[in-house]
Amino acid sequence: MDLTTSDDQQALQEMISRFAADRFDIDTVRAFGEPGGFDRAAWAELAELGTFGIALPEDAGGVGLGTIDAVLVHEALGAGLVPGPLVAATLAAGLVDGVIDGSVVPAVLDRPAHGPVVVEHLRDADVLLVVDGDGVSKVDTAGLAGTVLPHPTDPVTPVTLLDAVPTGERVAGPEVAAAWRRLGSVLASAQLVGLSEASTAVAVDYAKERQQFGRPIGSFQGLKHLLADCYMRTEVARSAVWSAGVNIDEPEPGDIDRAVAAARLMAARAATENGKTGVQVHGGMGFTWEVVAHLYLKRAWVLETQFGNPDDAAELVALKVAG
Amino acid sequence: MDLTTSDDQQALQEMISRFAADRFDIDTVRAFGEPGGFDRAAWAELAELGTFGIALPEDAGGVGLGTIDAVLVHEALGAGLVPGPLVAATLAAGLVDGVIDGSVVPAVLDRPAHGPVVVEHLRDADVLLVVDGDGVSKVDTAGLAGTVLPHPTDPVTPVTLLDAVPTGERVAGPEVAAAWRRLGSVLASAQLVGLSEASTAVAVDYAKERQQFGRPIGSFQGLKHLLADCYMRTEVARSAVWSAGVNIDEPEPGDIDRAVAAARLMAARAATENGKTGVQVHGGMGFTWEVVAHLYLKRAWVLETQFGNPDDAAELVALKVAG
Amino acid sequence: MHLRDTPEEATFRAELRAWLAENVPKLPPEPDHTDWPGRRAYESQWQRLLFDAGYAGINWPVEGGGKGATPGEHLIYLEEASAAKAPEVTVGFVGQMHAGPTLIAEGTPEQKAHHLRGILDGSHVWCQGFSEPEAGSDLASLRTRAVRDGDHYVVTGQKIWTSNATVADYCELLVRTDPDVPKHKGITWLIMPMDLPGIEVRPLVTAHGTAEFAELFLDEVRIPVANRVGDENDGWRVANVTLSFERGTGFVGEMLDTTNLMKELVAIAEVTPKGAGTAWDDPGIRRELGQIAAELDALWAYTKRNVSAGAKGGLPMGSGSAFKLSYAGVVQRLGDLALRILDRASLAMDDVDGRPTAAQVHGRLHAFAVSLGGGTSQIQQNIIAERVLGLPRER
Amino acid sequence: MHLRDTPEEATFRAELRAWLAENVPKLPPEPDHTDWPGRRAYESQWQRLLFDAGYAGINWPVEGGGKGATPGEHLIYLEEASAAKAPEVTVGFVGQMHAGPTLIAEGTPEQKAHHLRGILDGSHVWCQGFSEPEAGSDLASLRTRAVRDGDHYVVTGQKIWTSNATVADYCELLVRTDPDVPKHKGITWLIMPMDLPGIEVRPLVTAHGTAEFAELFLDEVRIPVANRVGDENDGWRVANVTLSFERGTGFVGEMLDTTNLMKELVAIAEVTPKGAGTAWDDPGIRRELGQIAAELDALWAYTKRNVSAGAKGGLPMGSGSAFKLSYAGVVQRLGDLALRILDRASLAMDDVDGRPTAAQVHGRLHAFAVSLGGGTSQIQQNIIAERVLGLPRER
Repeated sequence: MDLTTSDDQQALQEMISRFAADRFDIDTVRAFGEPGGFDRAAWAELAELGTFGIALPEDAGGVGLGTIDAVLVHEALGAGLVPGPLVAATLAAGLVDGVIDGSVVPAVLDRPAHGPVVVEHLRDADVLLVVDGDGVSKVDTAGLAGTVLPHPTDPVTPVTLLDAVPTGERVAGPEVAAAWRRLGSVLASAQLVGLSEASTAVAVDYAKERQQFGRPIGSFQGLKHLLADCYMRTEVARSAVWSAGVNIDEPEPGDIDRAVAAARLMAARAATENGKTGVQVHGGMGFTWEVVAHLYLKRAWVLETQFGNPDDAAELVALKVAG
Repeated sequence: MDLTTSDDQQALQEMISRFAADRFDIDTVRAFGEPGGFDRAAWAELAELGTFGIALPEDAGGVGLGTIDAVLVHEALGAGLVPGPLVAATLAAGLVDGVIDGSVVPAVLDRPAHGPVVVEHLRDADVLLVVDGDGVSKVDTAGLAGTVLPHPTDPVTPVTLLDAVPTGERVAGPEVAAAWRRLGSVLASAQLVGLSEASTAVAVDYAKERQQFGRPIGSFQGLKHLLADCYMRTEVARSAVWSAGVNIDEPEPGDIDRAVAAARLMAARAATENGKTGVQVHGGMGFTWEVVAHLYLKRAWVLETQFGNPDDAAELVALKVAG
Repeated sequence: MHLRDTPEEATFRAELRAWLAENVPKLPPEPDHTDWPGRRAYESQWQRLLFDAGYAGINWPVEGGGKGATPGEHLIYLEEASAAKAPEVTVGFVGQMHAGPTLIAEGTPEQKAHHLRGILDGSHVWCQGFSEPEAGSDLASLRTRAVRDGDHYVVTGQKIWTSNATVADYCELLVRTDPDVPKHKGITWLIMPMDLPGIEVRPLVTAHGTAEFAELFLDEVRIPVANRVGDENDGWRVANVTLSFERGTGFVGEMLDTTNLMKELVAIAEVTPKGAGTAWDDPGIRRELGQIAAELDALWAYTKRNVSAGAKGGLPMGSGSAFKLSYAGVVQRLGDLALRILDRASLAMDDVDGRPTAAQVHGRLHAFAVSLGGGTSQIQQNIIAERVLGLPRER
Repeated sequence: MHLRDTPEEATFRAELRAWLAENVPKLPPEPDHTDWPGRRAYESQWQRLLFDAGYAGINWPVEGGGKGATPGEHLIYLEEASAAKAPEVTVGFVGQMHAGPTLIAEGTPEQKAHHLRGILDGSHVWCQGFSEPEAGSDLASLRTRAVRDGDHYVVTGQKIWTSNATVADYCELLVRTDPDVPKHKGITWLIMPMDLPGIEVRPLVTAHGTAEFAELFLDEVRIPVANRVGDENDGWRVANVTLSFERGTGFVGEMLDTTNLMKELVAIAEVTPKGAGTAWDDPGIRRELGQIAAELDALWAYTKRNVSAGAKGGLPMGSGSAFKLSYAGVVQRLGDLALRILDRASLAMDDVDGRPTAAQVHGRLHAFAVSLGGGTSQIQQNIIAERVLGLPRER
């Protein structure tokens, strides 16, 4: 048993973080949300780092690492607010040509049991993968009729509304689909952990600098305790998400579905609550478009329903406990 | 519209508070919980103030005031941690001879739809009133077989477990029973408001005196914010409870059942959360039997299920909103 | 205590209800939320109708040209106006709720004569220049400087969170006239005509993505000394005179909006699939909606307590802070619950699936406007802890 | 990263499991919770079995007489011992987890020779005399005075929250030897034999209504200077050496208890009527149980992170505080949920209706032991804010 990162894993996270900071500064991130703003060159550079093939075998063009390494990468991507269909690309990299090198941009739709059919990043995608209990289907986006919604909740996550779940070409069976759902959920949860940590870091920096009543606001215990809770939530969520990632690589020690669901619950709580605290700590400025605090929260709101929402996750864990 | 207390009402509350402080000091309160500790003389003195007949007509031996005045009295009784079947006595005062002057001590049982039959204060009661949809029944406690539970949650509220709901003599019909359920719920909620306020006051006093790290702990914003939330919860709950009390006196302006349920929700939240904060503010000492903080919380835990629990209240309010 | 109307209140309510039923339908369709010129025209038209009917300045004293209604009548007015779907006061808010009452209390006869009638009949629109980016919650640490030059103040600085600025005629402005005394003691209250040279208005985009507010950049704006309200360096007191006009009704419009949002969420829950049934079939969801509705009911009751206390001689210390703290919590919980009911329909602030979902997602963001605006929740907690509970001040 | 056992860990687990299966059944029935002499006898018997099998001092270094297990093996030990329902360490806790490791690090050869073996084989029981009523969270402000008199310290003062005091042979005692220096610098660590004259032990009744702890009243207790561990006035450092032996396993027993309580609550919910079905049929209740279970799962994972980090060179700063903060929240939410499921069965801390309800009501009170004991949740928040996040200290 060892649930700590190796030196290699730390280096991997640092590489992604550095790349995100250099190539995806906040203006670049915001620009991705604009119509036509998806920067394929930047996306290809991200792919070149091995981002999407991190857990694929080397003979499939991947890096040959484990699910847990993909988890660590997505944690760093989340912290960097990196835009685009990151989860979809990681899932599709082994199945759809061109995704692994960034030349083909995928979107993914987890067929909803009911309710509206909304797909993230479909606006910018070349191909749509539909996942359901029967398998994975590939749909060419060229022929798809849908409405790009004008006011996405996260301005950097464009959302398309489809009239119905489109049918496409079956490209994988139910085992792959089940694996995608688990992996997709864990990777989105990993991004949520990254968001939790980053929004706290931004708030902490602000709290150290911002002076009110003649002292930095971070010296007031009221804010200190809010921020300490943020740290706690991040670390608890990280533990759950790492554990779920390792559990996918090593199925023996536990129930994977329970681990994936617990990870989603903890990660969604951390990212949304820390996101709110981040805005609150910034005071009025946190409510402005210009200050970045709201972007962490909005990204969290969007990711928490990707491949399973917290309510369904809580139900699943409860049923597993009752056996 | 006037939702403030009159001078007379303030005087009424002050009279009860003063009596509680003089006659029911903390040792007397604790003693009531001991077997045989129910002090009938003190109970009769409480009755002499008009406590139980406050809202009964003068020609029935009452004080002739309104439900809202009974609410104010029970708020003060709750704040004073006054022991005994206060709600039962106020309900039964107009129906059972001797209750109004304290010579007969009643207990009341709201027939549960299911689950165990537990009755507060039955150990010390002369008569048991059973309330259900059909009416009110009177049961002589002399012939009742039941177990006095050895470890009541609130040490000052003895609890008896009965094998079944006993049958007795029908003494009132369904309208009276419905009125008792509403009034019983509001009076218990009023006591919860009193507990909310009193446990906060005790914690505030402690926070002003207790020194840690060279300053009073009440100067730390962490505790300040916890205590400010207590004040907020008390005032919001008081508003709901007063409104429900007036609504019983003046049925026109609103839905009484909704008002009673909203009052229970807010009062239970205030008393339990403030009770917890009260213990927490006292630090380790709050966890000792000797310090009074835990008694407010335990009384709140016991009262919040009297004539309706918060979950059922929330359900009722929701159904009323949906119409 | 009473919840029912007094005979006078009942009469007031009946007459008002009849008048609203006759006059609200006369209005054109409401303009878009962010169409400020449209809003100004729309509200001014309504304000003129109110003025002609004697309902303008409902809570202003009669000697100021108002109706002089009791706080109870004011609350009835707000309830009935909302029920009749009369226009909410947005463009007119600063003038009617802050600037006008301040001028009545502290203005010169000339100032009153020039300004009060215009606010009442809807022809003058005001904005507020109190907040500054650097000051934040520490409002009194404002830095906008005013230097006396003959019979003018020359004002330079920056203001933020100024709503209506693009369509306002006047601004109630707080400036620093003496930087060498403790911060509360060197502030002056000025009337700034918005057409003076040196005023730049920049829209301020909020987290909603729309320009609800503006920033004011003031560069050597010359304001006549005759526009000063109260004495030089006495502006902090003057600004707080305004606040004392608040009689417990400040959040009524807000709360009505939230109550409507809650009811709409119930309707959405009733048709949104969840598990084997609808979200409304889920008792956990129902209970959470019930808890929110109960707290809104309680806050209505708290409003009535405060309004009647205000009528008797003043709001209890801390009641505004406690109200706001509770209300901020309700709005946030409502927003969180809305997300869970909407599930994937929450990914956009657009109506999806034929249901009014956009307003729910907006509501989640609006929760911050409540917990941050007008003093953060943390500031409210400090006020309660120190001024009501008497806990020692932070060192 | 790995969750599966290494080959060495697998071997360790298999051997331990077999040994536990053989030996746990040898024990007599467990004595009552508050029967301290009974507990002492029972645990000493078990500790002797462990000692003879080489499992005593599982986490102690080999040179101290311990097993020298890795933190991973220690965690396996705790997991397997719990699964086998082996006795929990209560009476032996202070000796095994605090006093023993401190003596290994800081004791003289004579002290080690006299004490370590007795702790390991269960014949010596220790208690802790650190906390004082006036000091509270500010542990270092302790006032118990020790005055040097020849080759003795004469100790007078009062200690609180001392568990096992009625059955202990020795007490690890912190005393003030220099009142004239900053508070951390005048403290000394002493071994106090509990049979010395001048020691009075008074049971301390908690909110549970039982005497889990005691208070120590010390009146001119003469403790030989030879019983000093470390230098005079260096006791604060010595006490913290003890704490650094904590390798992330401190809450494992606690957490196992809470996990069992959660599972029992699920079983209670399955047979408790609520609405039209059982409490378990209510999806809102199920979700809340699922959230609690998920957080306990996460805290298990956090424990594994910390234990493996500890094995690599030390727990990350703040991890203990974050763990405790989260855990305190879970325990409190579990208690609150239990009340809602029990409804009127929560009125007594006795089993009602043939269900194990008493433990649930006790659990609600126990939540305070977690949020108050060993540094309140507020203290943990300060530690995280200042030492991990680097926020400025309170002035």
